[in-house]
Amino acid sequence: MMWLIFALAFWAGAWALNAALARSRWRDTRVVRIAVPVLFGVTLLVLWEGMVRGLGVSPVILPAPSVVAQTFAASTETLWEDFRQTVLKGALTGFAIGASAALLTSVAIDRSAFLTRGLLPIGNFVAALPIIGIAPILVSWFGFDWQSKAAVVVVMVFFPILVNTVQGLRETDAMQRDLMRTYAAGYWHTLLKLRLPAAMPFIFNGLKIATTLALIGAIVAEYFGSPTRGMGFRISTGVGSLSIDLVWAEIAVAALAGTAFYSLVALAERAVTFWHPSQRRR
Amino acid sequence: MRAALPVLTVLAAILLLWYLAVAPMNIRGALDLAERSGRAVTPETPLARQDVSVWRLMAQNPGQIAAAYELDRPRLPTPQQVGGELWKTTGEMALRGRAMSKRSLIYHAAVTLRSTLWGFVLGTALGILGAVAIVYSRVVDMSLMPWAIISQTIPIVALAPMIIVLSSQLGIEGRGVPKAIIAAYLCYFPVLVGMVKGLRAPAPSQLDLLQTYSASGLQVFLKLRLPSSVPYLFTSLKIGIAASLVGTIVGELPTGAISGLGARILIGDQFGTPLAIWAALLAAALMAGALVTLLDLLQRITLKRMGMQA
Amino acid sequence: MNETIIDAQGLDLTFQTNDGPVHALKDVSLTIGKGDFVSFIGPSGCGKTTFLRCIAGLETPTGGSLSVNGMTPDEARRKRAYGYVFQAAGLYPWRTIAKNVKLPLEIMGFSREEQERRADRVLELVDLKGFGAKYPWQLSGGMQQRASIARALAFDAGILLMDEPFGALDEIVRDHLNEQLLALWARTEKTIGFVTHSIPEAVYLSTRIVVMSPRPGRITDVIESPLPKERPLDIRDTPEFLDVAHRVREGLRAGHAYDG
Amino acid sequence: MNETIIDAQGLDLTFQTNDGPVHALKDVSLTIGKGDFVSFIGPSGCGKTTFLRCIAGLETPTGGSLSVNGMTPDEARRKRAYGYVFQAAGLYPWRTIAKNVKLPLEIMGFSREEQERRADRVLELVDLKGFGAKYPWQLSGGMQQRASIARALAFDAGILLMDEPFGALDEIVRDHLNEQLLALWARTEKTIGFVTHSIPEAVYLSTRIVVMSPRPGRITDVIESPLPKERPLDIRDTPEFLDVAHRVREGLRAGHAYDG
Amino acid sequence: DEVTLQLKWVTQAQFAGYYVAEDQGFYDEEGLDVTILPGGPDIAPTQVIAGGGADVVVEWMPAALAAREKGLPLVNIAQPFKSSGMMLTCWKDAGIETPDDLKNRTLGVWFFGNEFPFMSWMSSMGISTDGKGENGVEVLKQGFNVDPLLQRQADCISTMTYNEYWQVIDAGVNPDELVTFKYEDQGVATLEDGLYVLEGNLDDAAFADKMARFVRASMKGWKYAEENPEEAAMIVLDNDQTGAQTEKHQKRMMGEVAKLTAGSNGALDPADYQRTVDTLLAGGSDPVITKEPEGAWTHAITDAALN
Ligand SMILES: Nc1ncnc2c1ncn2[C@@H]1O[C@H](COP(=O)(O)OP(=O)(O)OP(=O)(O)O)[C@@H](O)[C@H]1O
Ligand SMILES: Nc1ncnc2c1ncn2[C@@H]1O[C@H](COP(=O)(O)OP(=O)(O)OP(=O)(O)O)[C@@H](O)[C@H]1O
Ligand SMILES: Cc1ncc(C[n+]2csc(CCO)c2C)c(N)n1
Ligand SMILES: [Mg+2]
Ligand SMILES: [Mg+2]
Repeated sequence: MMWLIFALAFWAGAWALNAALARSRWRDTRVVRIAVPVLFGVTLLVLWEGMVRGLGVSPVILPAPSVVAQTFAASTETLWEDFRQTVLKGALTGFAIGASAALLTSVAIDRSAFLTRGLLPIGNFVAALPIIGIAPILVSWFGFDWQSKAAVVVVMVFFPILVNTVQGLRETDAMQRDLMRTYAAGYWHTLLKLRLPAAMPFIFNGLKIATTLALIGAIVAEYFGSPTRGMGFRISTGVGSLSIDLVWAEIAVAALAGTAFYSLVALAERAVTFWHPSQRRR
Repeated sequence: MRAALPVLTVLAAILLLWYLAVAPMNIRGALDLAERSGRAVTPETPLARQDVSVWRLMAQNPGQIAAAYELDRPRLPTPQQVGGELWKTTGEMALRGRAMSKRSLIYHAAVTLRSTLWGFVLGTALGILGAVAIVYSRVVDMSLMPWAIISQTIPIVALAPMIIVLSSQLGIEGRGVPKAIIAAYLCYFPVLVGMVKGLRAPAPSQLDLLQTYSASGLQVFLKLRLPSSVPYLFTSLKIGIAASLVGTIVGELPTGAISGLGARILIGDQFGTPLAIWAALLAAALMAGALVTLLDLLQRITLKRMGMQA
Repeated sequence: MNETIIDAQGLDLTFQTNDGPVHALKDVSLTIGKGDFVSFIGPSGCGKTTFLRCIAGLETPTGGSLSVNGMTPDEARRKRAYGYVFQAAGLYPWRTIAKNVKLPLEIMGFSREEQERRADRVLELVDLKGFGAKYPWQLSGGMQQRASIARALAFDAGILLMDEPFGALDEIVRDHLNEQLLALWARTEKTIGFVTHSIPEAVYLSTRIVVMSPRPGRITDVIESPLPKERPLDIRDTPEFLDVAHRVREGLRAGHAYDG
Repeated sequence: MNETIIDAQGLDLTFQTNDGPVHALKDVSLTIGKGDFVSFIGPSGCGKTTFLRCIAGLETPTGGSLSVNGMTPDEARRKRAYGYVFQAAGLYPWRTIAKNVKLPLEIMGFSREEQERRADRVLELVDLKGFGAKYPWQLSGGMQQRASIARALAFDAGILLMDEPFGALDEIVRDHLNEQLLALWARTEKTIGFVTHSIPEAVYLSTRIVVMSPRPGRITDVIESPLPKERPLDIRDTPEFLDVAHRVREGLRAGHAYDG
Repeated sequence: DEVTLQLKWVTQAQFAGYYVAEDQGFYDEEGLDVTILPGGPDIAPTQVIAGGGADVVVEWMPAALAAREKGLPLVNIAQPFKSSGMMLTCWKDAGIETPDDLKNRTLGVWFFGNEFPFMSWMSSMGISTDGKGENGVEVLKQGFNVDPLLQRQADCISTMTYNEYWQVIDAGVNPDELVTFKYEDQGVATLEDGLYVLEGNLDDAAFADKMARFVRASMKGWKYAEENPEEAAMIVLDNDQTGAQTEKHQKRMMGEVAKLTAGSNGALDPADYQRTVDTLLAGGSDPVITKEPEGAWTHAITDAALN
């Protein structure tokens, strides 16, 4: 009970502090911008810890964050092995292949207005499909190791990136294209100097969507068969053998990896599209 | 309509490629079968065939290529086979008045649809409420927004089994609820982002205008922020419903759902009946298409009614 | 001079921005009487908009005193003392023209019939009778801007504040709207504050022209117009007109070193 | 008259749109000689932009004949015979000002040093020395527009086509740029086609003013300016200037019934 | 009285006894209202019962004992399955004849708590599962189908005598192309499909009585199913919500399952229990359980049920 009360009190306090920070003079400083969400996250953890302890929740149902942290620290080797298998080999390889394929395809079909008009609606349609369902098929085609996971990721990330890129390549306004015509610029000049740079915000939009898809794809595919390592493997066997703390440790790794991956892409976006109004700080 | 011809052409090309891929994909299976039924194939044993490329196999056994298009358990079924299976489990059953039998994909689609819609409603409600909170409160904006993004990097499949257990712990019966929760988890994010954008869409001068009337906060919301967010809302609803369907199907894969399209995919996998997987996938695709099209239609009608050109 | 409506004394306003403070208004003193038509002219960034927004209670001065109808600007705003017209028409695309005009009336809680009556009246006033059921995008830019003026007139405030209302329109449409605005002003006897970039427009419309200059934003000249209240468009070719225009241009030139 | 640079005879252009054909240009005939500064003025939709685009080879007339430097407009475009300045500056936001100016030079394959040299020169010409490393959004609207003029000047085409280049700027900045443009024209002796909505601007700048009118777009008047080549800003208060301005206004008024 | 039963896997003849008892009204006769929850690939019965989602679960003993060591006090109250149906099915043409030939091969294994018998077997033979080698095997986490064998991604896969084996046969493979190693024959059989409840609940006399009636009715169902396999299979089919099961397959499965339940009256044979525990303890460096469990089973319920 003490725990519960403490957690609730902590929550109230942290929220009040956050509210004060958000109203304060320093609210636009980098420190506060980071501190506020971090404090919020910490509050969630404390609340979770307090609930689990206060209500005496069984650890095979929901372990406390402190327990998860211990397990995390104790099983770094396993976690690293799984991370390499699922994220580095499965997700990243698939992402790289899928993204390059999508970029090349968009540039290729972009030359033909006919193809673009035909492929864009289909691409949009496919991007909205639950593609994840093909995981069992691809596992049976490409085997149990990371190749099949990468294949799932390739298919999943391909269409969002394709659609966004094609859209982006068409996004230059008429005046900018006319300007190139007044210089009698050829296809490649127009592509490299105008259309690709102008498409970058769109391309990155696609890439950002794809990052989260990549991780989900790689993990789900492991449910349909895998070697005896990988995050999906560990999560599913962990649930089966009631090592729920290890499962949460894997989830933490997934969230960290996903966030890091996303941030990396977002950072690259900032560097490449610094000029876009949405990226400019006033 | 201008897009009809190109789309059809591209579709035809895809179908053609699909047909062409069937032979190399299935030739091994066809040869195994032929060998068992005593016909002569080269090389003679499966083990020996293992190291020969499919192209060689096709060249050496031209007579068996046709068989690759008629396997019971193909690695890659022909479009016809998939269509046939889909018809057998939907139209044909409906004609026999057994549309809602458990063997009918219509029944399973309905199960999936129900969870999808519940998840969609739940996720949309959450997304809109969250967006309102974010737009109106700086603290919520600063503390919630980063976590909303991080929440999407967590692979929900991992949470699926736990969601079942936790929801049964909380006294929620029925397997539909966890699925709907997962669906809502995926659906709320695009709605949240779209609505935040939409509610912030009014230009400062538009807000100032209402200030000059000394309008109340509620009036500003109802007369300006809400209407100007409608186009954004629909755009994100279309993404949201697709995400919701993905969530439901993902939820049906490992949460031991026993009915629904995701469960059909899983069961098709467990029993090694690829046709069932493909048919369920096709049904899911059709459903996604129908749902998004429906929302698109709704968007056109609403925007037209509101006087904003679609 | 007539009864004082707006009275600014030693007004100061400094914005705090990421790049340091911006001194948008410095020691601005001005009184505007009832029924005056006062134009504000000056290069970009000289604080015309900021001053108008101060009067409207949308911006709070950091120094000096300002009263509107004898109240603070914020009280005046709450009392709905003025109508404000922005540079872009800013009509809501999801409302018909009539519904746009009724927007302030809805907010201020007028009865339905009263809304109807007033919308009809002001739409007629700006020559838009019969367009009430149209949506904004079905109208030309000039018509949209007139609708936005109708919206500001609908609730019959004594003061009309206009921030470059015709800036986005072409010269010919502009001429026409200027003529109409002048007629409207003559008929209603409103007090008008009007921001513009155009010298002929300022001279043609105003009883007084306030010339401002930037960095920091301040008033450099106030020119009383000797023109009669009746002003056909042709007046712009008369020597009196040209003389005033010349003085305004001189004022502008004196007020700042060019660095656009 | 000098050597003919642009020669249009009986030009016709009809756009096919969803709402049926739009007759944008009808029987337009005009010759422009070397070193002329020709302004096009007329209400919105009268075909000013369309005519300029025809000259630039960006639009293909549906009738009549048009030659530029004795070639078809398309040939002239491929030979990079002209620089074109659009209404919006249209600088690429991902390039610095200097890189923007070098864009046509890169495409035309100039050497790196030559690019450097020319960029420096034209940036100086438009008073933007020292701003080469800035990005467009870090500059004011007037500076951006000057950069876009520099970009059009960089490759030294004999013809400069400008479509309302100063339309988005305020009158004061505009005055200044007009002055600079005039000086530039005097120095370089380019042939200039200039679209504007502003009567004073047209009169101040041009050797010839082409008045157009819409539906269908056609030329209704061509006014030769008696003003000398040397034109201080003050010239706008002289009777000669006002006389030309008056003629232009009359031409405009005659050309169309108001319906904004 | 209400009873919720969590199955280990999807609705199939493996659980015929329970469906028959429900269908034939045996549960009603005992005054029970039984809800049967089908399982699935990621349903861990142990976790479901821990979360309060079921009163009693069907589980394999290795998983149950492992959970017990993890702090979830599961107790076996009845054991309808006498023998194990688990086996390893291999291609003969791959050159596999004896268990020793398994070395340096790729083997498909079920995880999710079903890997324990395999792990024990391998460690009892001194084979490492960390990868191919002189004395090691490559282990794949096998999915839910037999494709890895058919497509030769694995040399052997795990199968149940009553289910996956027949899927291989249905795919057109001749039984004489295959070699099978039954865990029973290898002496490493562990008990499958027992009924487990939470230890704490048994202290409640009402609950114990409810379970006794449940077990009595369930065993009646099992015996009925053994005697009327065709009818039992049809009952299972009626209860299948996936609509994916076929009559032919379920009838055949019922026949095979009957062989495993034969010889059990529901009471756990302590000797079988001991053999299972010994197998699990013998797990070499990484045994499934580390110490002899205590109180992991009881005859109290079956005694009450069968007398
Ligand atoms: N909200 C604000 N925050 C910071 N600085 C501001 C703000 N509003 C205006 N400024 C600055 O104050 C100065 C005066 O701006 P203001 O908009 O009043 O000029 P203006 O005369 O209306 O110019 P324009 O003719 O371009 O409309 C400018 O330097 C401007 O950048
Ligand atoms: N690409 C096009 N397709 C169809 N109609 C066009 C196109 N371009 C211009 N028009 C039409 O041709 C007519 C002339 O247009 P144009 O842009 O040349 O006018 P303008 O004189 O430049 O007007 P503004 O002053 O508004 O720029 C207008 O009615 C316009 O709607
Ligand atoms: C992920 C997963 N893989 C395999 C099994 C194994 N399993 C246990 S009982 C049973 C029935 C036999 O048909 C099977 C296949 C499982 N439960 N979960
Ligand atoms: Mg302003
Ligand atoms: Mg134009």
